[in-house]
Amino acid sequence: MSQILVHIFLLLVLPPLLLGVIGKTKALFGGRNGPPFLQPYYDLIRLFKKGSVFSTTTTWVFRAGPVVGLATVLLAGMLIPFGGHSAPVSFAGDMILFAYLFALGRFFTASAALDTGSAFEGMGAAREVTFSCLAEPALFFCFLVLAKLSASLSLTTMLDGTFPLGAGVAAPSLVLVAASLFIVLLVENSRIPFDDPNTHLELTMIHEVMVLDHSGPALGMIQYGAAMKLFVMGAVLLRVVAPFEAANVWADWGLFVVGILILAVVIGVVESVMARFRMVFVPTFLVAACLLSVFGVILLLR
Amino acid sequence: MSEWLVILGIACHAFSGVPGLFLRRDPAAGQWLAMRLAVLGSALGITGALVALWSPAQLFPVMRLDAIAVIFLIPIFLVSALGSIYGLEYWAQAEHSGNGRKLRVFYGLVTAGLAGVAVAANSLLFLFAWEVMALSAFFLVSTEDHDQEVRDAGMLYLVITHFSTLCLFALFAIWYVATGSFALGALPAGAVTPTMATVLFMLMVVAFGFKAGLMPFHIWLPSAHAMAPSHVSAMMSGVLIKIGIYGLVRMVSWLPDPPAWWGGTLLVLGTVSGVLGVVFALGQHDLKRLLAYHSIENIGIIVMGLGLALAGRSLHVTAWIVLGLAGALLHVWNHGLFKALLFLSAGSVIHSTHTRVIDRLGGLAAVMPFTALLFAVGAVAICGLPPLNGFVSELLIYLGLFRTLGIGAEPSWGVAAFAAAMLALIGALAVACFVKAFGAIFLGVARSDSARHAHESGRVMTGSMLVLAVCCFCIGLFPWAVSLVLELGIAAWVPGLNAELPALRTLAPLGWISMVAFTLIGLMFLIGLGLVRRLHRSRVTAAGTWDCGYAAPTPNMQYTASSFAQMLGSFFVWVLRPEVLVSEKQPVFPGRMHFRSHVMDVVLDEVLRPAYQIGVRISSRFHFFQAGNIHAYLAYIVIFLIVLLLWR
Amino acid sequence: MAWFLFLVPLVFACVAAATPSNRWRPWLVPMGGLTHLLLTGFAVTGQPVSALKGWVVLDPISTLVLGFVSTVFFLCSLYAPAYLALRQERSNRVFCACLLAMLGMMTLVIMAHHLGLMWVAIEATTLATAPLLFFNHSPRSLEATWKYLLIGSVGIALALLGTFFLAYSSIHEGLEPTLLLEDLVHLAPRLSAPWLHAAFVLLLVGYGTKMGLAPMHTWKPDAYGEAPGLVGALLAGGVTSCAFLAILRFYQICSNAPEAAFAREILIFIGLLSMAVAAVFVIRQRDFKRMLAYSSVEHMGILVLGIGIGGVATYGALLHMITNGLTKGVMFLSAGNIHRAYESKSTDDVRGAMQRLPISGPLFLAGFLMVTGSPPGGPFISEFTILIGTIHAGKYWVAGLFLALLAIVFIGMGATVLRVVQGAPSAKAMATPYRDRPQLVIPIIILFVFALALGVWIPHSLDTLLQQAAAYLEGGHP
Amino acid sequence: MNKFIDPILVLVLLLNFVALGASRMRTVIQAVAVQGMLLGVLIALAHGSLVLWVAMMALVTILLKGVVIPRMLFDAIRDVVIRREVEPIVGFIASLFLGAVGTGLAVLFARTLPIAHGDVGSLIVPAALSTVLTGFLMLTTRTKAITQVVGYLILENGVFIFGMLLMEAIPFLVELGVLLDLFVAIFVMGIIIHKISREFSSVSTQMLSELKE
Repeated sequence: MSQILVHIFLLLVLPPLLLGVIGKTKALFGGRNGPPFLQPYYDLIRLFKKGSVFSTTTTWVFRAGPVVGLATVLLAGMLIPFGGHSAPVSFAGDMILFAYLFALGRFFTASAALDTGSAFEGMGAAREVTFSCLAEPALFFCFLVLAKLSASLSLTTMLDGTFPLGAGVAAPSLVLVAASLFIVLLVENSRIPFDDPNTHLELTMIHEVMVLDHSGPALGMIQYGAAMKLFVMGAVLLRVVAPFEAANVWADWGLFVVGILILAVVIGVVESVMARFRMVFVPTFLVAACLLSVFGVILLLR
Repeated sequence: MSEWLVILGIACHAFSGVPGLFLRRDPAAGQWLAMRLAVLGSALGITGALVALWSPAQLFPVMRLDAIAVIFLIPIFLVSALGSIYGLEYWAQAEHSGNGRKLRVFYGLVTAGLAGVAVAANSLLFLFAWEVMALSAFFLVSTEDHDQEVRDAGMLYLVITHFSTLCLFALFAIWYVATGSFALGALPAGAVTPTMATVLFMLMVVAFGFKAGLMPFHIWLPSAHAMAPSHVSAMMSGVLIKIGIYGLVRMVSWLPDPPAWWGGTLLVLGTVSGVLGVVFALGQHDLKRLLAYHSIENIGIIVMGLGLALAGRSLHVTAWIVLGLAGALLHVWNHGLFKALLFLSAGSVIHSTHTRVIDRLGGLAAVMPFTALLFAVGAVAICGLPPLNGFVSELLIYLGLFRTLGIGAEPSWGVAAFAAAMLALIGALAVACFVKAFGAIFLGVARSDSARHAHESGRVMTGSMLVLAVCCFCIGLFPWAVSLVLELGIAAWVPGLNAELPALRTLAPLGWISMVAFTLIGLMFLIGLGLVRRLHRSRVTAAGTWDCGYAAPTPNMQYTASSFAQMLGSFFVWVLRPEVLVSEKQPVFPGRMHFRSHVMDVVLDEVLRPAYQIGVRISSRFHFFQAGNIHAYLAYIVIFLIVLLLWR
Repeated sequence: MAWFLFLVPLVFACVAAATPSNRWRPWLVPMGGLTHLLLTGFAVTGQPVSALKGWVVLDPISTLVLGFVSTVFFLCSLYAPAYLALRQERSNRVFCACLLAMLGMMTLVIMAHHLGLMWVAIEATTLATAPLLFFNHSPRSLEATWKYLLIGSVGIALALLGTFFLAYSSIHEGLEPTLLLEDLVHLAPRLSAPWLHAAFVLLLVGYGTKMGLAPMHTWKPDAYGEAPGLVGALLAGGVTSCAFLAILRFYQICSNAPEAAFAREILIFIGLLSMAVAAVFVIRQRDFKRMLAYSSVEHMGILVLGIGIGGVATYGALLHMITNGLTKGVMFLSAGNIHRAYESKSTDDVRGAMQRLPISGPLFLAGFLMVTGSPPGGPFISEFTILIGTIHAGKYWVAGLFLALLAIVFIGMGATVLRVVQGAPSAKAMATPYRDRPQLVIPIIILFVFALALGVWIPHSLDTLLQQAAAYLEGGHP
Repeated sequence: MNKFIDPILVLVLLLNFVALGASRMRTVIQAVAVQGMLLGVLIALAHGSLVLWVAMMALVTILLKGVVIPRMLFDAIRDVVIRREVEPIVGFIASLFLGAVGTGLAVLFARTLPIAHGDVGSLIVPAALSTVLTGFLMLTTRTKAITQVVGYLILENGVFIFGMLLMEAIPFLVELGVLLDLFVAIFVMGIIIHKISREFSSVSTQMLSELKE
């Protein structure tokens, strides 16, 4: 029970910190000392305090967007094992639910974008759903590999770091899967080199342009949800890359937190050393991610 | 008892339209009567079907009312009854005095035919019911036959359905020769050679594939669905094409020991038609054609499940049988529900705006909130998203496909695992497509006057839609409630190994699903509540949409459905092959520009029509044979005579 | 009794020829038809009929065909008075007389067991039908009649030669020369093979011409296209059945001889050929009456195909003769009404028949669906039976070809028929005086009901009769 | 078997060629008339003893084939004001050649058919077949309605010749042959020719090709 509470606590509290860490890393690379680690928390609080502006063209859909977005990510977070601890909710096929929850969130955030009737939001929504069409299969191929390796159909057991087939068989596929997952993670969370959460250059933006018209608490929810999505997917990637476990339960939690923060640093480094690709390359990379995971599957099926 | 109820129900439907023919004085009464009869018939039929589940009776040799039949009967009766209620307002006799009667007569008949097919245990009865269904559907499609487009759609449908009937002729003829009777039942092992069994299987795939709209046999489906009145489209898409699935499920189960590649074939066909169906849907500008292509996609998903189950039968993996078939059968229900819902809401839009062109709509959510909400429900459901019913059936199929990796002690059939990823692709594309449709139709600002002057439909229409929406929620929230019916169906599908069949709930987390669904809804409710209260406390101002500083936005500057799908379409340009017309470069001060793109149906417009033209040209080559010249005629006789004399 | 059967219609014919009133004369036709139907009823139910020392006998097949032809004739004759009332502008003396004479001659063909006598009777039907075709007295109908007569008489001549050959084949073996069916069937195994072979070919081509099998069918579209719908119905339903019966007689002889295999082979070939020719010409057919003619060619092909297959298919073919005849009646008569209403038979002018003719139009459409073998029509059952027979005989390619050709014909006919019945009729068409009248549609409805009923339920008596006929045909002995 | 039969048959065959080769319609008709009379004679000869009904039939045949029908044909030509030439689709030489080929084929085919030992050596079968073929040749290569009728007459003359084989056996059949003539006489000629001439003012059947696909 206590484990579950810890899980929920981390899920609710930790995500903005990741953004803080990423920001700090980029600042360091940029030679600035940058905003404090907790800056994202301040922003969120400020946003929740603010009043809000709603376009006259919008309907309930526009308001439903952030709500559904946040709810789905929260629930998805409950399906992922943090560190060595099994997820609070885990059953056969939960990885499918995991993917489909994000799809549900996408459905409503994109619809909300279209609700404003502005060309920019429409563009963003179009790009969002378009790229996810390529990200989804990649994700599922990764799941296939994990399922085959762990001979199980539930994320908790998939990610518990034990591979009946033996590490020798597992290693090559796992490398491919990790690479693929990393690309998917960057795209899905609109990070450089695929998207930039900080600029507002319409021509290249995906996620940010979608939420252009949201303001105040709604915008806060969206950013909080985005952070949480990054956190959750990061947790998955972490378990694939480094399924380490400490002897002690609480040390295990600490290990997990450290790991996720390191992942944030890595992301920050990637963002600092790479420039954003042109839009036309995004699909190419996603297809590459797909192919990586497909090879992962083929390696196992041969 | 149960059979009598079903027969009564069928009879009610069959005659529902007839009184209207004679009530020329008061046609509205005829419509009411038809509706009443239809509802009564459906009530009787569904009761009978449910009773049959608990007490399977076998009164008549020509009739089989087992679980599989029941599973298909229920949506047939439900959707048709709701459709006829909906028709009261949508196709009010007052507005359609010309074809209203005809429509109702054949509407009743098509329901009766469908139910008849579902219960037929005799090949002749099967064919009769089949053709009654097919022909009445033809008359329904060509309801407004003063319109050339409608006539073409009708003709195409008629030809295709006759093809499938002819395939059934061959199928049942071989069946008769093999078994020596018209009674339909499992073929005894050794009744047919393996080659002949394969022929039978192929005939089934073609005949029922045509009816079900499986790629590449789907060609009739889009135009027919688009041209028919919306409640008829709902009927056709919801249950009529499912009768093809019924035939496939039923007859495949009767073939002794299928080789594994049969299941593989079905899996491939299903995947192809799933992916291509949704891809073509992306390219459509016509709301109903878009929905029609989504039917093709969902049929594909169903067939994937069936293929998995069939492979399970050949490789003796009960888990695949259970998951695959349960997924397929449940998806039959689900698609029946949400596709009917979507077509009815589309009808509601068309009824108030008189256009099917997506790019001429927009902003309807403001004026038709109920329709918008119900369409959204349908859209979420058809994308297979939780917490609605579509998710459940797709999850079952996913689980089955994942298991083909060889989880645990089961044999591995890894190729099938790729289908899982394809299913994911289908899901993502469906989301894209329905965001496009929902957004372009209901959200943003109206793009045309017809959309600007739209109005919400009346209680009758929204009511019948609401019922379907509620059903979608029920299955999504309480999947374990239907698991028993599905298990009975599966048991009826493989009578041989009922003992070994694992229970569905041991393989699929039905309890978890409903728990998660409730949690999700609860979370949304709480967060929504939070947001609302926050907004109440804070200052909320209304303003125009921020257009990055652009001063005078107009509705035409919105992202249209076509532009929304443009990038995705460009990925699939190799199959969509859209024909694009752009007006040539403009001078320095550009005036009006024109751009239109149109997606054809590859199979129909680029394969079959040309083939037909070639056939016509060849046949006209032969016309010199009958050139009116009697000398030639006499010459044929003597030549033929000599040929025959020298024959042997 | 036998005498009455074919003399009574002739008597009626003479009366018709003698009657002065152009208005009342047509009523003689239904009267004649009814009398004949009643007589047939007696003959069929009563004790076995035989006359002219075995030249005229009522065996199972003749019973079947006679009952069928008599029924069809009666139903069509009900249509005649109303139709001729529409055509008061010209005298119908010859028309009525020839209708009745044709009935008498058909009866004779059906009952004749002496092949020479049968030949005479068939020639007589040719003579009797020629004026019917010429009823419209237009250049086009003249051309049609000319072609019908010349091609028909060539066929007749060949048939005579064939009959000679057959007779000689017995003489040549030094057997007692005879043309009596029974004797020939009994002698068949001992007849001289080459002569029998040649005889069968000649007779097939000869009577095939009359029956309208490809490639001897060339007169059919012209004749059916120009003749009144009534005549078309009688030709397609009655006369062709008689010619078919004639072919059956000789097939019956061959089937007991070593030539049987050859005969079957040729019958299957001609059957498929006829279907193919029909398929080729029915596509893009703009004249819906010619379309019906080609459909008739197709179904004649199906008949001989069924016979060639044998076994169950024989039963199916005999049944198909009936179901197809009835359905053709529906189609020709309703087509006649449509022709009257639009004063054109080209799909360029004819549209929206379902609106213009609320009864004939739907009947035409229904007839089309039935004749193309859609369940639950009569032709469906018969075609399905033939298909079963084909597969039972292991002739899978024939079965496949059969279905494929059915499909093509369906497309062709469907395009034409739908263009006729659907859409909105032109103002000109609405203006024409013709309207559906009870006398003009009730016979069609009756025919339709019969054809449909046969699809749903075959009466036991008919079934046994068909069984006997098939057995008689296959075995050669009643 | 009478020794005069074969010579007569040879004459008949020659007349076929006359009919094929003649360019003037009168000649063609006369040829057919003579052929018809010869057939009448044949009847008389074919039957061993000259009993009454044989004489009757011979007479009837000669009258019909030799007199009545040719007469009607001549009338037709006279009534209908048309050119008197045969208008062949295939030239005369060619049709003669085809006729020769046809006769050859007929003889060959007749070889394959066994002849009852009573009639061995008789020309009846080849003559009959070749005459039939000649008739067909006329039917398919001559444009005018009347020439086609002539062709048809020749064709059934061929059939008639074969009837000789059955004279004793089944005389009834030969009577049928005569009936066939009546049929032609009454219909093809009497009515049709006149109707055609009235409707089309020329008896060329090439006019009669309106009805086609």
